[in-house]
Amino acid sequence: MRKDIRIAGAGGQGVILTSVLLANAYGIKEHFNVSQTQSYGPEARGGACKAEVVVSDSYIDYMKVEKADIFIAFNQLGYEKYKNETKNNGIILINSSLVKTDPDNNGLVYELPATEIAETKFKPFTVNIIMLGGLTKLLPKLQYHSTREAIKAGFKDSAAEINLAAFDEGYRYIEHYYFKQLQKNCS
Amino acid sequence: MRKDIRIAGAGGQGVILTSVLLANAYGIKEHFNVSQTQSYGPEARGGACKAEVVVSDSYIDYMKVEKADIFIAFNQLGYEKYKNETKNNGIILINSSLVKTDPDNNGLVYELPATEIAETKFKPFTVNIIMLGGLTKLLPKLQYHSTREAIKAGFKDSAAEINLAAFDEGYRYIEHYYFKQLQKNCS
Amino acid sequence: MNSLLEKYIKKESLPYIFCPGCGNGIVLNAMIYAIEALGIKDDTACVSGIGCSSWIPPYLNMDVMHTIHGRAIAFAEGLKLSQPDKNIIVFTGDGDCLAIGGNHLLHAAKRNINITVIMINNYIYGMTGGQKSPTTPIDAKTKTSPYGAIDNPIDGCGVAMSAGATFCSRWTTGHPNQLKKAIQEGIAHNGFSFIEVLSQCPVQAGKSIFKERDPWKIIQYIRKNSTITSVWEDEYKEDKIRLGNFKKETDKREYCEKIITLKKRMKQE
Amino acid sequence: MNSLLEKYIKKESLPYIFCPGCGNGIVLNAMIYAIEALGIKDDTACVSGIGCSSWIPPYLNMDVMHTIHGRAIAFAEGLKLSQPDKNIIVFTGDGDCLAIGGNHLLHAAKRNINITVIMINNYIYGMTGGQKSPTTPIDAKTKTSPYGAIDNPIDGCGVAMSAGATFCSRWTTGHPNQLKKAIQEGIAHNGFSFIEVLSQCPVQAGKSIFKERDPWKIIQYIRKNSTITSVWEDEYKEDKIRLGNFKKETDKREYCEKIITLKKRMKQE
Amino acid sequence: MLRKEVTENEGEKVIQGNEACAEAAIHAGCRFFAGYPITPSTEIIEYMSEAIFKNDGMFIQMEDEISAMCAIIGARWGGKKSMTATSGPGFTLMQEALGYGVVSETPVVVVNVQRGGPATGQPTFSSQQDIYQAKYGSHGDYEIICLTPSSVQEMYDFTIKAFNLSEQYRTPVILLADEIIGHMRERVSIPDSVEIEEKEAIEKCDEPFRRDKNHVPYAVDFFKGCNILVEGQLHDEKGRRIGHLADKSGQFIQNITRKITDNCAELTDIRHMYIEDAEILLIAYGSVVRSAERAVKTAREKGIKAGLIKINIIWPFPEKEIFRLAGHIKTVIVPEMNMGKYCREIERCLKQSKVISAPKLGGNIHQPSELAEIIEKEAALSYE
Amino acid sequence: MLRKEVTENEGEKVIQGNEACAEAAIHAGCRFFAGYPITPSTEIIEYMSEAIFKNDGMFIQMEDEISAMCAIIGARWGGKKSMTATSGPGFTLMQEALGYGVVSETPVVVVNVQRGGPATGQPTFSSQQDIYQAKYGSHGDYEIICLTPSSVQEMYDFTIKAFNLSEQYRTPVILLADEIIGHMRERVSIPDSVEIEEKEAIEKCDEPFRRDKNHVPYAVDFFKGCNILVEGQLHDEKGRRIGHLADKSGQFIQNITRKITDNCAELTDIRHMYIEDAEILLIAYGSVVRSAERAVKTAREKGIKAGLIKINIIWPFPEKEIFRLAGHIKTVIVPEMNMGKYCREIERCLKQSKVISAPKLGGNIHQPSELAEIIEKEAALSYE
Amino acid sequence: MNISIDDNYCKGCEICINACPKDVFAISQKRNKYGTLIPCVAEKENCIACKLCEIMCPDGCINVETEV
Amino acid sequence: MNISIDDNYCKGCEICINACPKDVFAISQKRNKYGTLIPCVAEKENCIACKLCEIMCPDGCINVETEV
Ligand SMILES: Cc1ncc(C[n+]2csc(CCOP(=O)(O)OP(=O)(O)O)c2C)c(N)n1
Ligand SMILES: Cc1ncc(C[n+]2csc(CCOP(=O)(O)OP(=O)(O)O)c2C)c(N)n1
Ligand code: SF4
Ligand code: SF4
Ligand code: SF4
Ligand code: SF4
Ligand code: SF4
Ligand code: SF4
Ligand SMILES: [Mg+2]
Ligand SMILES: [Mg+2]
Repeated sequence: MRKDIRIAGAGGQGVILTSVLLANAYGIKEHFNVSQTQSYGPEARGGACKAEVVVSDSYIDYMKVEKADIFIAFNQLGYEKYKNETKNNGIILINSSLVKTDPDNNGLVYELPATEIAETKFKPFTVNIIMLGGLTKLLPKLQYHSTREAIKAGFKDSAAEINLAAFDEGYRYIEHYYFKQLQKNCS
Repeated sequence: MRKDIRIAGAGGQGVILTSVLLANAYGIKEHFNVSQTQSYGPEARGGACKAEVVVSDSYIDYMKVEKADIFIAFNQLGYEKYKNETKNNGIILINSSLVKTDPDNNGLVYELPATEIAETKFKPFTVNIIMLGGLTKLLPKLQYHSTREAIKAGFKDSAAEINLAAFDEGYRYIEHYYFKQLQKNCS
Repeated sequence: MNSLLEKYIKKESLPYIFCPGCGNGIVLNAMIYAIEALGIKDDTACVSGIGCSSWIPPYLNMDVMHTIHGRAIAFAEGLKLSQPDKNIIVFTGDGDCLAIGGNHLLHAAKRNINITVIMINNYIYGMTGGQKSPTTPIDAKTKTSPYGAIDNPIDGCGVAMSAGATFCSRWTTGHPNQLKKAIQEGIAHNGFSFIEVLSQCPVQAGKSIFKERDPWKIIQYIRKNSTITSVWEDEYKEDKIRLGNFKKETDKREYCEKIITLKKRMKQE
Repeated sequence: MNSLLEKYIKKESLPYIFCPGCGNGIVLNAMIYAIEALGIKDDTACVSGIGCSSWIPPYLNMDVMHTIHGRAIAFAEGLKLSQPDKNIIVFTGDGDCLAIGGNHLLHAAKRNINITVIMINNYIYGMTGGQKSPTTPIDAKTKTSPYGAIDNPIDGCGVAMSAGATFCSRWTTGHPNQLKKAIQEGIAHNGFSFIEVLSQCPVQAGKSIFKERDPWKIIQYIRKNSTITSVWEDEYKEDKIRLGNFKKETDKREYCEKIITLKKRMKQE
Repeated sequence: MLRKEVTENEGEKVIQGNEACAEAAIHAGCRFFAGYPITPSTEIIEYMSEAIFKNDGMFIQMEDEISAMCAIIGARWGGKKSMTATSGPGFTLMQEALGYGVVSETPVVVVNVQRGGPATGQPTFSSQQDIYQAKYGSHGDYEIICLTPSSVQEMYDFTIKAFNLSEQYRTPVILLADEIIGHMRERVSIPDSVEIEEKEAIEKCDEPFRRDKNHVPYAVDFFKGCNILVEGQLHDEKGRRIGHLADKSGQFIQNITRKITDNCAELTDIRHMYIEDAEILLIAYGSVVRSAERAVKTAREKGIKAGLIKINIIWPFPEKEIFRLAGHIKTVIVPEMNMGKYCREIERCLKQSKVISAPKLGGNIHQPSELAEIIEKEAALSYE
Repeated sequence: MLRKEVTENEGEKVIQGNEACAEAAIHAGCRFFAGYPITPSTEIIEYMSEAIFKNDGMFIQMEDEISAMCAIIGARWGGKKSMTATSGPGFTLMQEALGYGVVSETPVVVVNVQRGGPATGQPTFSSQQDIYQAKYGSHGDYEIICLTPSSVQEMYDFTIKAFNLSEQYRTPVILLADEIIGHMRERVSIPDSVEIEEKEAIEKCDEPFRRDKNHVPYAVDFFKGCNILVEGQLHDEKGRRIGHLADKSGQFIQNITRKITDNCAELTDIRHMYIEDAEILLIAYGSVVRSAERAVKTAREKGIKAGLIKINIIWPFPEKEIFRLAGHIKTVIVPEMNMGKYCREIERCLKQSKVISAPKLGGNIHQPSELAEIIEKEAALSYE
Repeated sequence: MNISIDDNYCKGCEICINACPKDVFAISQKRNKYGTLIPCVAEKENCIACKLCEIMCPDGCINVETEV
Repeated sequence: MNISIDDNYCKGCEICINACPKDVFAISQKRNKYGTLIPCVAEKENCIACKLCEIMCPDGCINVETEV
């Protein structure tokens, strides 16, 4: 099994951190091989931002993502840039507060209004962790607890708390949405 | 015609200056091709010193001297180092105040007690110009006046005067000695 | 958009790469106002090294060299010597100017060559992400001083003046008008001018030095921590940072001028 | 041969490459006397850059690094940090230390790291044959200032002290005993020590600066041109060069010591 | 002599390449680090500024890269294993002192995490543009040992190896990583213990630079009674200059180059894949290996007999081994994140083969599909 | 555009190579010199410190070689032709700014009078050890133009040419001399006038870095209303950074390399001797040419069909022309005053030939007899 | 007289809000294309045309037109 | 007590002659192997054993033995 995951957004949205937590969750907690990479803007700041995580139960050769199995878009710009670099049967998770999807989309689209949730229920900076929650729900072979552990390890006490709550919110939102989807499909 | 000339001595004895004046005399005044080279000691000062002048009426390819046609030794050390690097029929001019020659010498040896002459008749620093005087007498296709011109061009007025006198002394010494030699050979 | 900037800034390159609230934009404004006041836009070139602060000139609608880390002053000296009538302004950071570039500052100041150096001191290496700089306060925990910085910070103005700078000022981004004036005077001064600007880097210095991310609060903190004086005393003991126009020495001859005099003398001879 | 030198000098490397009457040998003597007085030969290493003056250490029967031009202080800092208990002495010239190496002097002084820098100032680049150095007097006609030097010379002691050196002296080769004492004190001082020696280069500086080739006369000239003072004033106006032990500041903590304290603190935590 | 050094084994971790390098340095015995921050190597100096104090070492942030390189050489003579890390512009500035390290035969490790050049170039993008600079960047004749990791695990392993080789051959060793490897996070396993080279420094030795039969001089440190003269001029066994003696100088250059070239076999570190029956061969090093691996697998899946040689130590150039493995192969493709540099060596070595340079400029690594395409094209040609 | 510049013709003189270089620089229009003294190039800075003021130019002795290199780039943008001169260690220090000169496409001339290396090496002896450094000394991908004079006359002529090429291609050009040529005095003839390249700087140009079909950008100077942005990051026609755009960045590298490699034919400057029927060929550059000439003549006297190729511009490597002239020749000997460097290129180029490296280490030039011996040995072999 | 804030370049640093001696600017809910919350001109009538806001805005967004 | 000048290393700079407060040294006609004229100890009896000559000789040639 090899899964190619790509996250795109703007610098400052926590794209890279999300990918790192994901890599830790898979790599340390689930004992998979992982390769996490990113592309920065001009030196330290601003502009578009992209991170990739490859997860595999065997050796990972190419460490970057050509066509993604799972694509997460934090903002519209990121979505536009990579929407066509996703596999036909791929999964797309968008921050629906900021992203409008194309009708002729490749993959299965999951919507999570992370900015809205963050700004209403938590703090603006939790957007990425909310997205990570939703993502955890969607991803194969990744336990809820594994990502939580990675978050705990990644933040200091006080920050961990709010982030874990935000994570749960995202996770549950997708859980709910996902079931809704299923129901919709059934009806 | 190509003549390979080598001058050896100690740093500070004016070896390089002698070679430069010689190159100027041949190159500018006599319109020959010349290549003048030197080897320095460690950066700027001290130790053994060697200069070479190649003179030719045609293009000079190799600019250094393998076996010398004319070898000038300012001191014993220089003499020892290069005495065997002279052609069999070569000419050797020594500063006989400081150099003792081998009996089994290759070339024809001319002796000029330059240090003695300098210290008694001129100033210690004129040793090299006295040697240059003798050398001018010995060298082919080099007019007395050409070297004098080169000396005039190379020194400021006051210094030129004493050096020209020293030059003459060296020139005349060899002129005289040379005839003596001829006489000796004849007898 | 600020209407004066329309004239001076390459709009197509905007927005600046600076983080929100970064002080570099304020210094840029002050410099533009100064150039405009002097009316010397076409006779002025800007040179910078590498660092966030060195990204100020590339936005200008002027002749600009964005060079390599620490060497802006050396490039500027060559440019100045080749065009002694033009004004050359250097933008540099505390790292660019005082770490890797310290020797060039020393020698340009010693020569008293007529260039204007504007050093933006944000107490940190901003561009590379928050490492200790030569001006980082003692004990500050930066990315390369996780246990607190142990070395004594350098005072750029002190070094520049002791090396021979004949004009020297220090202001903060909270003093934009004084800064503008100082730049204006520095450019007009015929000799080596050094102008230090204490500036906020809300992202990197904010994290490690000020423990405060709000740019305004940092500006206020820096202001409060400083005092305006008119004279520079070497044996200064107060714990506030001195601001002001410290030095303007007009009797030392400028470097290019000396060469030009020399050449004139040669021609006469 | 000087009997003390038998112990300290690699006889097989003699004679020195220095020209007759060069001051470097006198500085070497003074340093050997100082080391002997302190009894620290085996706990001391010498580091030098490139230049005639940097050829002093290679003759020593001690651990020596003869490095690259201008960087001796940087090598010395690494060596010192790896062996904080040892004494590190740097030999450098006015070109090595103040031209290409100026920034390392600045930063080592700022750090107040315990190394002893002995800068032999002969007012010229001796090794490369007589070009202008940062200390060449104004108007001096050297090989690279044929019309007279135009830039203001740097005062090494001034720069070192303003950068943070906590020990500073200046003597001449005509003051061998004072020099020896200063070196001895400089080594003993726990902090960055800078000792400048005004020295005769009868060959190159003799030609271009002093118009005098007799080493003794140059020594006398330098002596006459100087005055011994006990305090350094920044606004010094006399036209004589100041000699003396200018500074010895003991309340600033030394760099290695600070790190060691830090590490101790870490272990306790 | 190799000594087992127990690491504080934390088993498996997900870390950045730069972190892996720094951690390995500590495990390899590095106790002095001097550096100056520069993208994309900065995480190494940041890690070291914390870790080395915890391991009773010394850290200093210098005023520039020149002084950082000088400081690590100084510290090594003080007896501490030393390292610095930098990228493009900083690596360029280190070259003079690096040359001094070579001539003075100082064992130190220099890490260059390559970014796009020249000049400021592309600070946050990757490249393999500095491979020749690593070999020829300083003036004069010399040889260098240079390792090119292609994973975070190798960032760890090769750093250990770099230290060992530098001690073994008493020469600076270059770890030539690139932005991708430096910034990538992967799962790595830190071994319980690592083998580290530690030569006991000789005491009271009169000729500290005497050589063994491999042209390698003694292990010596300051303050052990040897009266060492560390010299940047060409020198004899005692460190005394011999620059004015042509024969001895020539001999010296021979010694410092031959200690590496004569031991080239031992310094050859090559892995290969599907090489037995390969008809089309890729030769790669550093991060690009990863694209090449995938491309070769893809080609195999399509029935093309593709193979791969992965070079772990690019300098000294493993001429013999490459020739032995690939001398008979008709088509060789050399993908590199530069304008086609290493392929010049390959071309010289594999005179009989068609050597195809597959350069990739602009800062991104080759996509496997790009390489697969080249392989397929060549395969099609050979079937024509 | 070439313009005739009248020299103050002093006809024939006996001068040093370094002096000839400096004098030629003045004649070529050099009006700014920044430098730092170093053996064996010091006579150039010394000459310039006097001569350039007489010619209404500017001279500055900088605090080091780094700043000297920066200053000449700065001055060139001020519109003055500029030069610096150095040797080994100084050349190494100039590499970062030299890379900046390449990326910013600044026409300047850098003279390296080679001495023995590495490190302090052999300061007063000669070498050709820096030929690869001249090409690869700075980080990143680039190409350079590099000339190797072999006489004092060529020191003069090639300096003129170096300035012209730098203006023509808008790139730093390296004059790679060596201690022998730099310090040697020969009779040279200074022509009445020299042709010098002078492009009129464009005024009020919006895209100062737009290129012609040869990939060469416009001639532009500061203070002509162009609002130039001189940039060390990869950049577009306006100077704006494009490092984050992979395609454009790749294109930029292509541009700055292809303006040299695509024009390689025009940049080829080769002389040859006895090549028509040669069976054994010497390929040489710089001072060693002089030994090679004599050796070839000696061989011819002995009836051996020896020939010589003399390379005046070593970079870009004149691959095609060497192959055209020598592709068929069985035995090629490459004498160099280094450990055998250029011969690597020759080997790659002349795959069919037996390429023999004839290195000479230690600081002295090959004696013609040494080379003659190698030629004779090879001749004997081929008659077997 | 007119005070304008350029949406295109504003980064929402709020320096203008703090710097203005007359509290002319205020936080708004308006986002620009980057999603940044940009301030608004709340009390234009209080403006004394000191133009501190212009020189203090690090992104050059503010224009205070006085001459009409 | 004994004052010696080492022929091997003396470069004839005459600093000793000038530096000695008691004029113990003098110019001689003796040359060493490099041809340098080296000074001689002319007035040993005047020596006050200040050892200035030792520290001032740049080539370390002079030895003043006082303890016998
Ligand atoms: C030779 C070299 N070394 C290091 C760097 C990396 N670097 C870029 S900017 C910078 C520090 C900038 O600090 P400062 O000058 O204070 O500017 P700021 O970003 O804080 O405005 C460094 C170390 C480089 N580009 N070149
Ligand atoms: C990088 C570099 N640049 C230049 C030189 C040439 N060089 C050798 S010594 C020297 C100057 C030495 O002057 P100083 O330090 O005053 O020593 P002195 O010879 O006068 O004692 C120079 C420029 C060098 N060796 N390395
Ligand atoms: S990192 Fe700091 S200095 Fe750099 S742009 Fe951001 S705020 Fe400004
Ligand atoms: S050149 Fe000057 S400094 Fe150098 S050894 Fe000679 S006298 Fe001494
Ligand atoms: S100061 Fe400028 S950038 Fe900051 S919030 Fe106000 S208008 Fe926006
Ligand atoms: S001009 Fe002055 S008062 Fe008016 S809005 Fe700007 S800062 Fe406020
Ligand atoms: S001082 Fe020393 S070197 Fe000089 S003359 Fe006297 S003994 Fe000789
Ligand atoms: S010890 Fe003093 S008095 Fe005696 S010879 Fe030496 S300098 Fe003269
Ligand atoms: Mg800063
Ligand atoms: Mg000096």
